[in-house]
Amino acid sequence: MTATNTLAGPVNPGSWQYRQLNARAPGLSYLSDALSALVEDGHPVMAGTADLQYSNGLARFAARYPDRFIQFGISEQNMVSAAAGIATTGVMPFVATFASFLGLLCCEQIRMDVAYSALPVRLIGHHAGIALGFYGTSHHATEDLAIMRSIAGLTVVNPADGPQLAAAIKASADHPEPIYFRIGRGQEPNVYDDLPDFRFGKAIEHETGTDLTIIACGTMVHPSREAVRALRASGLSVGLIDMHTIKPLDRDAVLAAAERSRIILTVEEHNILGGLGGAVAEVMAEAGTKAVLIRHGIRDEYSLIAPPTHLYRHYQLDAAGIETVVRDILA
Amino acid sequence: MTATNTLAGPVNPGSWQYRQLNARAPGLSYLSDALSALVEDGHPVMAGTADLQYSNGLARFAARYPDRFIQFGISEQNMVSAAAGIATTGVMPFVATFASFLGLLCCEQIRMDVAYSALPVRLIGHHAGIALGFYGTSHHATEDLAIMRSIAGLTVVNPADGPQLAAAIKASADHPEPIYFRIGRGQEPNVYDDLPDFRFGKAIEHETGTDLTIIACGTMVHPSREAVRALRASGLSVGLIDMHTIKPLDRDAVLAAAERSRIILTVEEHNILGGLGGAVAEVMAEAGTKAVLIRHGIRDEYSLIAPPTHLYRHYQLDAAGIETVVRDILA
Amino acid sequence: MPTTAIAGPAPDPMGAGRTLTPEFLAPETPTPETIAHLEERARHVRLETIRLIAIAKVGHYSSTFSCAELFATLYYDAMRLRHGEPRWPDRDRFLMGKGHAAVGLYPLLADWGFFPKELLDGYTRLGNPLGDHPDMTKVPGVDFSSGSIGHALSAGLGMVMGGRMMGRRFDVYVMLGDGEMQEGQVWEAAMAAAHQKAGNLIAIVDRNGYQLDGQVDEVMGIEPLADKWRAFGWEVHEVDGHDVAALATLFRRLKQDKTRRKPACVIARTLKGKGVGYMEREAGWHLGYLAPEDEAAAIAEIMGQPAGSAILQGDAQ
Amino acid sequence: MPTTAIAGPAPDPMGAGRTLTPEFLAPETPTPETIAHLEERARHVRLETIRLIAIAKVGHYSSTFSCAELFATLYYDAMRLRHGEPRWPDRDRFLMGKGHAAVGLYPLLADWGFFPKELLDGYTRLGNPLGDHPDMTKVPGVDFSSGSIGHALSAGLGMVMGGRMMGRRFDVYVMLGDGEMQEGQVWEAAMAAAHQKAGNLIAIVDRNGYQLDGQVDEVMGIEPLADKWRAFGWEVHEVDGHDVAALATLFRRLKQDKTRRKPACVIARTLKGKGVGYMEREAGWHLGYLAPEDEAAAIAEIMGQPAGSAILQGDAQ
Ligand SMILES: Cc1ncc(C[n+]2csc(CCOP(=O)(O)OP(=O)(O)O)c2C)c(N)n1
Ligand SMILES: Cc1ncc(C[n+]2csc(CCOP(=O)(O)OP(=O)(O)O)c2C)c(N)n1
Ligand SMILES: [Mg+2]
Ligand SMILES: [Mg+2]
Repeated sequence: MTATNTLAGPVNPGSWQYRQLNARAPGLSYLSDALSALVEDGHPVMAGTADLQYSNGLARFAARYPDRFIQFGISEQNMVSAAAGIATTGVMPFVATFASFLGLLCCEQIRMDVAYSALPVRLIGHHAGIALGFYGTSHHATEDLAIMRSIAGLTVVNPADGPQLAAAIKASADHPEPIYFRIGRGQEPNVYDDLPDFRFGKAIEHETGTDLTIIACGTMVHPSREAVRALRASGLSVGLIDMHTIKPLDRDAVLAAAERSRIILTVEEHNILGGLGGAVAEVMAEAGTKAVLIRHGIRDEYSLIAPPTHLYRHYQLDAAGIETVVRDILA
Repeated sequence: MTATNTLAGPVNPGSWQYRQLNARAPGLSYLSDALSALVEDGHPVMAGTADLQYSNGLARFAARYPDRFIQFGISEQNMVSAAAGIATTGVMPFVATFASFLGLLCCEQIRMDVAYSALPVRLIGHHAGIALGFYGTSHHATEDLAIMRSIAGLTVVNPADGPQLAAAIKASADHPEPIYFRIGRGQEPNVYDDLPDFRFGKAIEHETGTDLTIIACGTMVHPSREAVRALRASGLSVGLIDMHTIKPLDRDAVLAAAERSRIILTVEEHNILGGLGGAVAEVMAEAGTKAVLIRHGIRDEYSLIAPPTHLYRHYQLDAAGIETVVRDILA
Repeated sequence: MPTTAIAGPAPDPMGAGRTLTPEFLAPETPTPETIAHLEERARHVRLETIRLIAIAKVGHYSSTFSCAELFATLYYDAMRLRHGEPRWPDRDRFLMGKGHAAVGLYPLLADWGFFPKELLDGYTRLGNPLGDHPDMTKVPGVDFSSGSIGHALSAGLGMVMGGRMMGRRFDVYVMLGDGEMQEGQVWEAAMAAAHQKAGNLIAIVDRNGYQLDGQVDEVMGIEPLADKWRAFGWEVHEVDGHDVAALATLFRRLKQDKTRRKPACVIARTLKGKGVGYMEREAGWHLGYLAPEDEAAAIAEIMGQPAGSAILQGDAQ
Repeated sequence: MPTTAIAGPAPDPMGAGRTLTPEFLAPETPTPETIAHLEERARHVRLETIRLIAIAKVGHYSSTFSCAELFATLYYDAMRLRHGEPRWPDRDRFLMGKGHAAVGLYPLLADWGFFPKELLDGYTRLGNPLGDHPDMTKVPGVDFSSGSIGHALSAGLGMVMGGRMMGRRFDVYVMLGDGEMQEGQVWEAAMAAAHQKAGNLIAIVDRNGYQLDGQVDEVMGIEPLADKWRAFGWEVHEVDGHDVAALATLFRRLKQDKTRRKPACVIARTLKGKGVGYMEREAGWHLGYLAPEDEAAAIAEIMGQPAGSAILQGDAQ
């Protein structure tokens, strides 16, 4: 192709624009591919987004199944209520937008039209936590777990990676309740291989330990696993649980860990109030466990802005940070 | 006045209509009167509501200070964001609507425009909990404490009655943070006399006990007090704390109670997940208290419909119900 | 269905100088028998509303009275329904943005055999499914739950989209309050419905002029309302919302027009409290309670009798 | 301020056959010097945008380019501001619904002495106050925080209401994206502003035709946009958003008209990506990153030079 002056675009491999996001965030493919697999299995799936099809990778699904894709434009609340209406007709709608807008802006629509109405809508809140770095607080979601957890009749899932998201989506075909999926930005390293075992409400124990057990969810499972490896290598008895389902919480897993370990450390990309830490606290306080709880995450503040990896380092939410937090606790 | 046929209205004293609500819910006067007192003290107060001036009694304030009142119509989100804009000009805005719409529908506007923007907006969520009885779930708010508590930089207050609300509003004049006030329907019996002592974040201890301490908030303080009286009269050592400020939570009060009592029972007109019970659980689990926690409230479900008093009875959220809950625990 | 032509413009009972457009005088007009039946059903809505609110001891009288003819025309003329089959997949759907008028809908759903009529007698009592706002998980025949004003048009649009994907053709009627026009989500849904060419979506605005705190124009003006809907890509029809003949004619035409690619908005001019004189004149009756004697007078007025002496005992409030 | 009459309709650089209405040719037109200055400032916005995004390694090029002339005209001609006094109570306010274009605003705020220019060099770095979206608690001169599309018009209306109560008269300018028109809260605020007769509220729609996922008309059509605003009670002006003379004239007239009781909406026809050819033609540049060589070519094009050879090295994407 001969490039003319006005039509020419950038040519350097380092340059990129929005529609090329998928190439830069390979984790974005899991959502579309998992939905496509449901379609292939004969499920009446429909997907929708609110002007973010490249951010969440649904463009890939839309290209494949244009008749099963609805573009809602920048009207998230309309999208959620419409998804509920769609669900009344026997269709299984999946709607996705940034977790800040889904989990906060649409909170009342989720309660009224989805959860209270008991309709099997699947909500995908992506770029949760502080994954949007210097986009700032409007695009951060460090409250969504607390909010979604307070809504009766809603399953709340925070997969650790793309393969687990895919497994959860597959499992959702038989799940009667509406579901809030909280996911990252598609650039997280994988914890699991393709389509790992997944059961709603059944935590995954990676390691057991007597000194301390980390209970982590979502994007924090991978760095926690790295940290646990290093800690164990240096002789500390540290366990790790992937608490992918925040609600219903796997009480037994929490109590078993609290029986075994002196300390439970929750690690979440979320406010330490009301989210995973809050859910675990409720179980522990009611059971009167001997173990004490320490909550690690965003300490009830608005995150600074910076590129995501800088923020993870700053808030000790990367492997090194989590390792330091544990060492300081056990020191 | 001679009544003609077409102009005549009902004449029987039992008949009433919406504009006469204030007469039926005398507690509705506290809000308007407290705001009027602030105006008289020279504070640049402005009040607004979203088509509910008779439900929250602000009609009374509006009649007195029409230039300080804004009617937003049925657009709660616009109201909250506009209140934030108003606050940037040095005015102290109070905006009120049903807690279900304020705490849920406006949750993202509260985070973005009020809390993150650190503007001294005062939000009044009234008819919280299940106070709207057979209006049903759309008008119930059993999630708002959990939601508001997850938002950084927001003070969350749940006064026990009108006098305490008035005291909190008075105290708010010097409070730098935005505040979410969660109140009832104006028909609750008073716990306190006029303008009781009030300090944000400082719980009020009514009774101390070794068997069990009730930590209650909002509308649950009154029936809890009745229950505690009956329980103490029958020889049980039961304490009572009015935890009017849900955030920042009075940790010291929780820990002192947990030191003293075997059991802490939280009582709230709210989901037992994430609200007062959740906040107390976080403190107890992290401190590793010997006391165990039991949470009483709405058990993560959508309330039945019925007149409010019937619901309070059904969910054991009246004095008799709370007393039974405690007796069952201590049996 | 046999049709009868109406001779000329129907008189406007609201006396506001409006006349019905020719659209409402088209061939597909209802018979006098149908008209009488619909009027009787509207009266039934009002009477049942009074009866049920007496059980609850508080309720939305005037909001329900303003849409009684709309309920009657939709449920006994316009909508495709099957007796006793509330979940028939091809049924027309009905959603209420103004869910607080559900008390007037329940009797019709019972009439359609969607649930036993006896349930009505326990309206709002503990354990009964019938509340002030409709709950689709509890009440057969309620197509969508509501109570939070502003969601219904979105949900209705969703039904259109879902039906489209499932290859079903049904019409979706969404009744909205005029105060509801102030909720932004309504306009999100309106824009999206036009964009999606949801020709089988019909919004009905109960333009009764009042909301909770008073006159809509004073609380938060919404005019020019027809221009708003048109600018959002809708076909707009204005009609006298208490004239069952005009309503039936309009809804029949809308149903027959299968070529319409725009969603249709029906602005129904109504009186809030229609049928009980003092309610038509006092905004407060949005919510309230009538003691038995006042109730009797209201019933008498609705039954077409001059209002009784009870009303004349004392001063008007 | 000296005025110069423009001889005839300014040519429409967008070539869409639009001509400026007589309003824009009124006496209060800017001098050629002013025009040149504003154009230079718009170029400055574009160049700084490129420089700052290079620090962040990702950013909103084309969203900022479409409103560069709007930024320049507002901050160097229309708005009443005081150098070094970001919190002057009588200043005009500026809010961004499209907060993602803040990268183009920061250089102007620095220029006004609201914060040290050096802060720009740390754009988006840990500890720096300047992020992709503006934060009023961190950045002096930012009148309101944003990032969640749809809130700004409400907040701007609040400022009008607060100013009214405090007895201050200032104008409030709110810049909105055209995709933003899809957010319902915008229409809540629009309705309320007309109801409140907020004559000193000016909404500016950057009608660049694109949003994140593509063309606005395809994603979720918003036309007829002027009709929408008019039906919501606003005075509407349409203008070429890259013609600083037209913009300055319009904003001057709006400021001088103290009798206006309606809020005013300026629909600014713009090109998304204006100034860099391929960005004007490829929606993807809403968000992206230019490697240094491509950056150099873009800068050259903005500076008025024909795009350099770097662009011709390979195939267009
Ligand atoms: C989101 C929301 N805000 C407030 C209310 C409280 N509310 C119930 S009815 C009503 C007024 C409705 O007026 P309109 O839409 O005109 O309905 P009408 O009863 O006049 O038909 C309000 C504000 C509500 N139900 N939902
Ligand atoms: C409430 C909300 N939803 C989604 C987004 C993500 N988002 C950022 S920019 C954008 C597109 C904006 O398009 P437009 O309003 O036309 O602005 P432009 O950049 O074209 O000027 C979207 C959807 C957001 N910031 N806020
Ligand atoms: Mg009305
Ligand atoms: Mg745009």
